[in-house]
Amino acid sequence: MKTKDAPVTKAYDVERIRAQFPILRELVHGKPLVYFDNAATSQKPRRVIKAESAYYATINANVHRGVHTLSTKATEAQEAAREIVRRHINAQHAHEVIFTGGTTASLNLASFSLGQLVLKPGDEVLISGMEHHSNIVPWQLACERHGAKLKVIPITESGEWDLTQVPFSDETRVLAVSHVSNMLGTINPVKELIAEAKKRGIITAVDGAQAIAHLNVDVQDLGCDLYAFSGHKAYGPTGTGVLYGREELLERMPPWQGGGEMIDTVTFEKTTYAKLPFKFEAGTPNIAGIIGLGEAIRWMEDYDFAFAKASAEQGKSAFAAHEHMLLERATKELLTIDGLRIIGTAKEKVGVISFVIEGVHHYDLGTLLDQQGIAVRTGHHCTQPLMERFGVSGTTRASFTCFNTTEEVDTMVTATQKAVKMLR
Amino acid sequence: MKTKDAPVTKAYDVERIRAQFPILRELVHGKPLVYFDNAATSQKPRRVIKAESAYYATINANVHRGVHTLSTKATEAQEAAREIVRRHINAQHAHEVIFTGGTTASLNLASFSLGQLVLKPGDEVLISGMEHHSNIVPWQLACERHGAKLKVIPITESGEWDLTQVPFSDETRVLAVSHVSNMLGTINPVKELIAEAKKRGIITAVDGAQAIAHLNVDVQDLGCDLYAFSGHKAYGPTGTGVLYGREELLERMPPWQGGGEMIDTVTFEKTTYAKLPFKFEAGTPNIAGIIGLGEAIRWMEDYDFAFAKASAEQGKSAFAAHEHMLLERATKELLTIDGLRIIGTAKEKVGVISFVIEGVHHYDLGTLLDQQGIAVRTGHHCTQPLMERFGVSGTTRASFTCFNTTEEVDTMVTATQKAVKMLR
Amino acid sequence: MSTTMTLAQTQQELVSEFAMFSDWQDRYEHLIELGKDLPLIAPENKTDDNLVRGCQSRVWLNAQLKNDLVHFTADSDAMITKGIVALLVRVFNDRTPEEIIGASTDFIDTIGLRAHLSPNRANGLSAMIDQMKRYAVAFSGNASTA
Amino acid sequence: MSTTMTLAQTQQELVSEFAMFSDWQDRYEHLIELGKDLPLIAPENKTDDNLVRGCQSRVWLNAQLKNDLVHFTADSDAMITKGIVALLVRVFNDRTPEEIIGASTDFIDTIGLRAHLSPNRANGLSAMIDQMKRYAVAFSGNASTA
Ligand SMILES: Cc1ncc(COP(=O)(O)O)c(C=O)c1O
Ligand SMILES: Cc1ncc(COP(=O)(O)O)c(C=O)c1O
Repeated sequence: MKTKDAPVTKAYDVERIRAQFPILRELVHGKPLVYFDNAATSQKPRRVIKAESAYYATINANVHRGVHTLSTKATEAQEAAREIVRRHINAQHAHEVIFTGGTTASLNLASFSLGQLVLKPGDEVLISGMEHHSNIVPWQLACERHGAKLKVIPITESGEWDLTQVPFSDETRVLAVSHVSNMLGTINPVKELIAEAKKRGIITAVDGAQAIAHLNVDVQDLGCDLYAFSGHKAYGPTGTGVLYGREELLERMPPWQGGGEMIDTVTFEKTTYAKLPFKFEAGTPNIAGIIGLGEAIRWMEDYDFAFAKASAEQGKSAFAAHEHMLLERATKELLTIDGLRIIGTAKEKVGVISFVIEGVHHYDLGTLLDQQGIAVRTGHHCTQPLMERFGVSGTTRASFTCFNTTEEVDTMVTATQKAVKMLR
Repeated sequence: MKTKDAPVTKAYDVERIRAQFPILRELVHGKPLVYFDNAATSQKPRRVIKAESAYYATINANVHRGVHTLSTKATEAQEAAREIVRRHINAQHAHEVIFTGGTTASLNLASFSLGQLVLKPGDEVLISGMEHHSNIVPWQLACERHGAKLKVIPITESGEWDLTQVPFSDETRVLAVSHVSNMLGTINPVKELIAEAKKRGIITAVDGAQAIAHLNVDVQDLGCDLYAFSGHKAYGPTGTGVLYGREELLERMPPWQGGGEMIDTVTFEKTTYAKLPFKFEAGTPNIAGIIGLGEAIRWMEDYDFAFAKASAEQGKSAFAAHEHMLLERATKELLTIDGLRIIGTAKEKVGVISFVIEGVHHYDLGTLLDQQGIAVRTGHHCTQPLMERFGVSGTTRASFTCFNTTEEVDTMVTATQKAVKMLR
Repeated sequence: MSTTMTLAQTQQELVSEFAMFSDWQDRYEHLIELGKDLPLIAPENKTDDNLVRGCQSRVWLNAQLKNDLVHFTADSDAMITKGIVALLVRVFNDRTPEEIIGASTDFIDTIGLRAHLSPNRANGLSAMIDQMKRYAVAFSGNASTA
Repeated sequence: MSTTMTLAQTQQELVSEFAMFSDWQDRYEHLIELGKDLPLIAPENKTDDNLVRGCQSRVWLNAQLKNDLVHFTADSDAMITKGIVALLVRVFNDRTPEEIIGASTDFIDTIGLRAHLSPNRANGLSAMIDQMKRYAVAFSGNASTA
């Protein structure tokens, strides 16, 4: 596959990237796979797949409690991954990195524990109108348990927070918002909103599920108290996730799950908890997955930064620049289709494009694109309130990653035109 | 490695089993690995490792919401694993099988949700004195939240439930006990106790973490309402687990985690939940892990039942018989060591042997066994109350699996003798 | 005309119809065409109660017992889904409850629409089949042939 | 005698001592021997406060400032752990807080006891080193040389 016309990718060798993803050799309905569902889950480079199998084939053992060599090696490998994550998101301490099963688990931990710590009847939790269900429902449940109320930042027509209408109040205890919207692609001004919240003494949690593979996330720079993301959306294994938390806050937060690993002493009368991060990591962790996640981040750093250095814009993520180029091309070309409307036209976006076409149902479009080898996501994208905001029942969403090409974008546009013709 | 003297294993080709575990080629301190820490986590046969990498290399996609081919294939593979689990534990419906991150997560789900459903001030939860912390702490936390009390079945000197002293009362709402003890090896008479509990209208939950790889678990025969286990202790991947629940009870239980996948409709005012099993599966599951778990169970069934058929005792698990033979040999030989005391001398045991040696600290012994290539577990085994019951600060535990040999048992005994000599 | 055929014959007829198409485009165009023949559900029956759960597109399905035969009407907001419903209705319509309950649905696989049968919640095909069979079960007590 | 050596010299001495042993058995026997030279903690100081957290075996560690030097006493219920504590005490004992704070502990790796340094919570070696350095930090304000 050759990218005929890609000025920005001059120093960016997309073929070299593609070669590392075994799944890209697959055919779908006899056609080469065009994978544009990266926001749902990312594909895995060979290095990540190998890191997991190598773990099982050579050092597999349960961590932290064993005296024997395998247990020591498994523990060291897992803790090395924690340090990789710490460095990647620039946390101050490795023990501020808590491993979970995914963003959803991270946000459930956060909402459960913060609920116990700070929520009282009449208090408020502030989220935004573009949140994923995983950053809505856990807070709803916490509010129900503690008699608190959910408040919502309204969304503008372009798919951005309406910063003139942020319902901060004296009762606001927690602000929980997404860094990047999975449905709109909007990159939100979290740093600014966090600064405002901090002035008011509000605890801040960020859902970084859609940011981690596309932006340089620096938790200290953002100033957030908590930051959640999933490994599987950042080239890592399924069943892995992270909740970063500021040490001082984590120390005060009560544990969520009880069990092995998270305790110091247990009697039937009273249990005391282990120190960070173990207090929040009950049970045997997803050891292989965590090691795979560490490798995924190293892979990203190796390739992303390598290209960044070779590119003109020193320091900027090469992946992000490439994805942005694909987004611009897709936006321009899709808009030539009659009756097509893009939902999410924010100024700052990652490579995510959601659209509806007059008279064409997203399920039909998704099905016919699949017949042409193209994987897009259709439906409500786990953001039903946002669907309602824009008066649609669902959209078709294409989300780009480092290995996608301009040719693939063109293929999708042509395939969409063909589908529309069949469906009208 | 040859087993010189193993009458029971006549039809049991241990070498054929060993050949399937890549890790058994590893050397530890220059000696062949003797892995006797199977109760902490099991090693993985090649088929399981390959199932995970093949998933990533060919069909990786997010499940359940995608129209495209990869998503359909990933969903089918995951749901096929659910059906494999259902059949293996003889649940009535596949939707009674809920995937979690492990036994600990399963028990936290159970205790949180049951707490909300049935626990009121003054109520009681009944556990046993040999529970793992993962089957103590979650119930303690639930009791705290709802003003209920934890009651404990005492343990006899041989490491069995004292059935004459089960503190059932009119306030007992939940019975939560382990099928097999991780520290003692005791196989508990769960079926009998469940029958008694059911007569009293008590909800029953079983911690099957140590049973699933060793017994033929039949949830309908046991009559339990809930049954929890981990994939990683049954030849499957880390980060996987199951909570089986009877349909009628699961329908009544409120959800635990909120997020994507577990909802039907979400508005900021009100959320309605999806049907089973999705109500309890918030967020992207550990798709690769679940597929690996399905393969692990199929592997177990293929080999275990194949051998069982070839063996004299038709229908009995061949793995269990082999492990029992190793247990008997280890018990006999270890007892020749001066001052050695076995903790856990129940009549019915899986292949787990815990012991203390007068004047020898378990940490020292574990370290010196490791120097000789032998992996055992030492310490409190996440059962601190049980340690107290037996007046010890920790034990050394060897736990056997299908691929261990009598020769390895002999090696451990000799190595223990050598260590004791050095330490006295 | 097709009502004079047995359920199995109708399935066979559909298999033959689809066998004529060698590429996906013709197959899906035909499916969309079929959707236009679907006996539409009366607007007043397009209620939430008649919505089939588990579809990414919305599907309404209604059934009535007429002369001991189950008569289906339906609709969908997506054209492909509508075509699939039409397929099913063509096979199941005006059959006895027993015929419907006992029917295999392997022909969907043969036709090349298996993906729509997957346990994937984006697709509602299995939910639809379940719903049709549930109607048949509900009627089987009432039908005089039962 | 060893107190006249610098901290680095003591480490070097230990490295040489252990280099003589080619097999694990001799190495561990020597470690156990070393444990017998450990300046034992006074029974009244064997308190929970002086327990080093994070060890599978129990380790008590106490420190006092004498003539601007940090004097350690300790004990453990496990012989190998006691040997390891003895190693550390031999290196760190009767040094200034600054020497202790600045000391590298690479020699443990060289000696072949790296496994005991792992982040594995069964092993308490890193916890012990942390504790010794914490004592030194606490004293560094008080020492007249500071
Ligand atoms: C913005 C956002 N938040 C949360 C989630 C939930 O992530 P996971 O399903 O990995 O728990 C997603 C994934 O779809 C997401 O896009
Ligand atoms: C009896 C028992 N219950 C629960 C657990 C916890 O399992 P996991 O750590 O996989 O969650 C274990 C594992 O050690 C166990 O042995």
